[in-house]
Formats: sequence, C-alpha cells, structure tokens
Amino acid sequence: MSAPEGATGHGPAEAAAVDELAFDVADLPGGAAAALEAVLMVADEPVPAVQLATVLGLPTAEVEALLHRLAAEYRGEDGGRPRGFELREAGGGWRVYSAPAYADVVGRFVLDGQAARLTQAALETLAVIAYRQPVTRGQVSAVRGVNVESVVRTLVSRGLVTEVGTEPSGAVLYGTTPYFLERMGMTSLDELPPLAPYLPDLDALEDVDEAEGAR
Amino acid sequence: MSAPEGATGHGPAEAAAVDELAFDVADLPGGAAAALEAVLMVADEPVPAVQLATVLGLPTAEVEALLHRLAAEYRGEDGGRPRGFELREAGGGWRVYSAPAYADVVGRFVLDGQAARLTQAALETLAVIAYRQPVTRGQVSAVRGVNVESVVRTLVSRGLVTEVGTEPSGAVLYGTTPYFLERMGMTSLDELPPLAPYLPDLDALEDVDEAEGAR
Amino acid sequence: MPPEAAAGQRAAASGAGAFEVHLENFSGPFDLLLSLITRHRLDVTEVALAQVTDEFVAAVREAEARAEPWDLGRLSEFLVVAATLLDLKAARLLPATDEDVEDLELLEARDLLFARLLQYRAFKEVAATIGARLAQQARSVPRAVALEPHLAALLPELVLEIGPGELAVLAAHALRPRPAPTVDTSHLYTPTVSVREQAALVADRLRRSGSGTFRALVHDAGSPTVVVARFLALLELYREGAVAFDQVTPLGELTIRWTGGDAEVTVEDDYDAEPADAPAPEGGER
Repeated sequence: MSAPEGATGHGPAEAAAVDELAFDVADLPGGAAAALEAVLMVADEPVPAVQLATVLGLPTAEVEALLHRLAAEYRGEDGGRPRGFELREAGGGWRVYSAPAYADVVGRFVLDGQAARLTQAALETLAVIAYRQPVTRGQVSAVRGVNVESVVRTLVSRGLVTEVGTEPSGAVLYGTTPYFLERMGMTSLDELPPLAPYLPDLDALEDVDEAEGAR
Repeated sequence: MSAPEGATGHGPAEAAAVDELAFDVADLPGGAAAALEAVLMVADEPVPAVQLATVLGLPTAEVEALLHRLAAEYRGEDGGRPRGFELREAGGGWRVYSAPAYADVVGRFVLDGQAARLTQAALETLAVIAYRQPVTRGQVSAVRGVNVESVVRTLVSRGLVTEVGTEPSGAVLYGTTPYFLERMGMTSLDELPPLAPYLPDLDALEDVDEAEGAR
Repeated sequence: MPPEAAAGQRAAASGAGAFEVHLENFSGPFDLLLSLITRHRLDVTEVALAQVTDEFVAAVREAEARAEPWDLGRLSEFLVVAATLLDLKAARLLPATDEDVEDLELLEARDLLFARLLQYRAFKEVAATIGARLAQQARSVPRAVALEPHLAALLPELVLEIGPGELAVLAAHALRPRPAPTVDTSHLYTPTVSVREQAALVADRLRRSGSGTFRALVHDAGSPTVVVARFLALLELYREGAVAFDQVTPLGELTIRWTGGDAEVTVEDDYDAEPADAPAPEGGER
C-alpha cells in the first residue's frame, strides 16, 4: 500500500484503534456497495483493493468483486443508464473518473490544463525510460542521440518519472511512477505494448546496448 | 427533453459555428443527466446551476430540474439503492459529497495512513508556497523538481494552504491561510524571515523566477 | 484518436504521406523495405538504391509542386537512413580480403549504427502509441476533491515542528538556483576540425608526393570527422583546380593527383565559419 505523499506512517496506537470496527457495512442503508462508493468519493489517488477491504472490514476478494460490479454498473451493463463517471483500476488502485464519452463537456468545465500534452522529445524519452527502466540519463541519451537532461527533468516534475536508485558509478537511475501507470490507464508495466514488433532483431540490439555500456 | 436551440438540421461544423458547442448532450450515451454527472464528479467546489447550464449548452431551468432529479436518484428515491454519494446544493452551487450515512467508514479511510506530522516533501512545498504566493502547483513543481499535486492537496486539507485565485490560463493559485500564520506564531506574512541570508545570490534567484515564468 | 491494435498504430504512424518505393523486387513503403533488409528477407545488394533515391527525389519534388513540402525532419531521416543503407551496401559489395581486419571492424560499426537507427525508430513508433494512449486516457478526468470540513476535522491535530526560521531554510534550499540546463552537443560535434587546416595539410602532402590514394591520405586521421574534413578539403581543392581525381571502377580506389603547381592554395572556409553572431542559447527555458 502506498501511503499518501504528504503523510508518514501512523503509530501502533492509532492502528489498534482503527482495528476496532464500530459498524458492519451490511447494516448500512446502501450496503457494502454504497460504503465503497462513499470512500471512493473522498479518495484523491488510486486506492488499492486491500486498503479498501481493511477500511470496510471485508475480505479483499469480496471487495474486488464489488469493485468490478460497481464498475460494470456505472458503464450501464446492469441495464441502467450509463453513468457520467466510471470506476477504473489503474496505477495500483481504484479511482473514480469522469467517463470518456463526456470528455468534451468536462473539458469545457476543467480549465486547468492538467493534461498538457508532452512534446515529441518528451514522449520518446518517456518511452525509452518506460521500456528500459531502471535506466540512466546517459543510456537514454545513447538511444535518442541527443542530450535528454532537461527533458528528463520535465518528466520528473510532471510526476511521470522518478529517481529509482543509483548505479555503482554514481549515475542516477530513472523509472516510471505509479502516476505514469494511472495516466496510461494501466495497472502494471506488463501492460505496455510489446516492443518486439517494432524491433527488427533483438540480438543486434543487445550488441548495441553493450556497445553503449562500454562508452 | 427539448433539443437545444440551433442544434437541429445542422452538420457538426455548422453547429459548432453557431453556438461554439462541439456536442449536443442529448446525443451522448447517457444523455444530459450523464453529462451533468461527469462534470459534477470532477468538480472540486460547488458549481452554480447557471455555470453548469453554460457548460452543457442547456437552459438553466432544465439543468436545475435535472440536478434535483439526480439528487433524489442518489438518495434512492427512484426505487434504486441509496448511493454512497449525494448531490447537495450548498455554498451557492452543487457538489457531490460522500453520503453522511457512511461517515464512519469514510472516517476510517481518511485516518488510515494519515499522520500528525508533515513529510519533508510537504514541509518544503509549504515553504515554497509561503515565500512565493500566490503560486500555481506547476510553479511549485518546477521549483521542487517533483510533482506536488497530492502534497498540495494534503496541505489544503490540513488548512495550511488554500486556493487564492486563478491565473488567466485557468491554473489555480495557492497561498497560505490565517491558520498557517497562527501555527507559525506570526501575525502577518511580513514576519517571514528574509531569504537573503540563506541564499548565495539574490540576482540569481530572480533569474530563477523568470525562467519559471517562461515555462 | 481511437484505440487500435499495435499493428494498426504502426501502420498509421508510417501511413499518411509515407514514402513508397517501387523496385523490381520490392514495392511498398520505405520503412518496410528497411525492415525486410534487417530481417535478411531481402539482400541489401539486390536493392537498386539509385532507383530508391530517384523515387525519393521525385516524391519530394512532387510534394513541393503541391506546395506542401516535406518537413526537414522527414528529409533528414531519409537521408540518414539512405546513407546508412548505401554504406551497408557498399561494404557488402566490396570483396573481403585477408588484410581487411580493419574493414571488418568498420563493417561491424556500420551494422551497429544501422541497428541503433532501427532501435531509435522502434522507440519513436512506440512513443507515438504511448502518446495516443495518454491522449485517449486524458479524456477521463480523475476525481480529486478537497476533504469535506467534517472529514478534515477528523484528522489528528497537526504537529508542526518548525518555526519561521526553519521555514526560511527550507524555502532557500528549494529556491536555490540550479545550474541552468544546457544542451550538451559534444557527442554530436567532436572537437572542431577545420577544413581549411586539413586542406593545408593535404595540399602540402600532395604537393610533395605528386599523387596519392585517398586511403593513404586519411590513414592517420584520428576520427571519422577528420576523414570527412579531408574529403571536404579535397572537394574544395578540386574546385580551386589544385587536384584531379582518378577512380578506375565505381567504389574502387580513389587516387588524387596534385595539379596546383607551387603557388599557395587556400580554400574558402564555408565549413569552418564560426556562428559568432548567433544569439547565445537561452538555457532550456522554453
């Protein structure tokens, strides 16, 4: 579980207090589904099913089933009308989004350009980091053939890329963030489209990597 | 439902030219109700019905009727189950809130992982906002070199920072609150210690400001 | 942009306005030709590169005639790839001899360059699909609202362990100017080689020996840049009428004869001009 960035972990006393349940979600008017909805309403980042299960006092499997049912319901798959919002699993948890069908309407409302487009250079750098992580700036430069320092800095300040370690040489290693996955609508890096179809010959590329490493 | 003026018998291009709307909410899968939900779900503060009507391209009276119908639907008055969220009119507008019936569960979630202390990241962000206010999240991100979205939200929910306006671009400007002054033992922002003794070169600092402004 | 299978995206990426070639043994987009050659389904030596170039030039002319000229990026991309192909083909056509250990290394370097080009192209294409996916996903806006006051009131009282002084230190630390970002081009432009200087050197050698092969002239060149500079210097000397070229067969040994007499010859410095009046770069602000 990823704790919110603005807060540190809590002490054992608080955790103990939290474990005593003052309620049973089944007794609530809308049942567990409504309780889940209520929690999702105040979440400001993807919430893992495990965390939701802890909060609701229900088994994780049950909460996961409930989440999938809610998501389907919002899409109108239970016979009701499709909702203007949807529940999606991305970036390591579940979160409520406006439905894409209403992007034009929402776009008129949300003026804050929260999803400013990335430049071609930034996209290419992001692609190399996504597929090659953990990777140094030097290695990304070698693929792109240009210096990527300021582009990497932009990606970091956009929250898409972060430092994930250092090489023995001292060079900083970069990788993508959970926020990147969320923005891609993915739950794991495994969902990235395979690179192989775009590549002619993997053996040749390994040689390239080695040659780069030797520089 | 009556079609909005200027929407009948026009091709998309003509319609856009007539009322600058690239869509007709009646054509969307969930209709006007879903479009309204989409906007409300991502609205951070109460939105006046008039503004919603403008965004949707519908008469205000129709939007108001729709808002009351949605609010009743969420309460379960149309025969469906009560939702975990509700639509309320307050503070001069409409906003979606978690439903009070589930306050215990939601409270557990809010406390889960929260702590009494601010992280280093939150403290640094607070310092930058204090000295640079009014400032956008993007400008703070540029200074700190990391994405500060969730940190700023923590500071807002802790009452230390608040929205103080918007830039012409639509980006929200943040500043510190009277509660912040109180907690710092100050009566005015003028009492913030000057930065000069801590900085190697003030001219260079101004350069930084300009460089940020140009981004 | 609608979501599509990877193959579809790929076709789209190279689709609109893609340059097509029509050869005896191949017909289709230039990109595909490249892929086939790298996968060894097409022998690079059997591809009529001259014809590819002709068609390319024709395509560019046609685009210009329609007043929608190709952008510099597409042109230079073709040039780089075509040059590498040509290089590759030239290397394969040359008979392999025992003494050509260096050439073998050269050949491997070429293959490496080609592989790197294709690798870059792969990332470019996959970057396009990532961009499309980000744009498509951005049609959903996440709900991110401030805590309602009655919920915020539940939070434990904040322990704020810093005072104004500590706050100032934190602010100063965060606001401290960082070194302005610069674009390092040292990997693109290795230490400047002056064509004029190389011309003087080449002229001096040829004046003394009367003639020599290009291979001998660049034998002591430390880097490809110096080789290029000497070649450009020879072209300049040819323009001045100071040298003449002999090449018995295409791609064969190039012999250069000195025809310039004893007079001092200096070449124009078209290549060496310093961009002295160019504005200083503004350090990554935009």
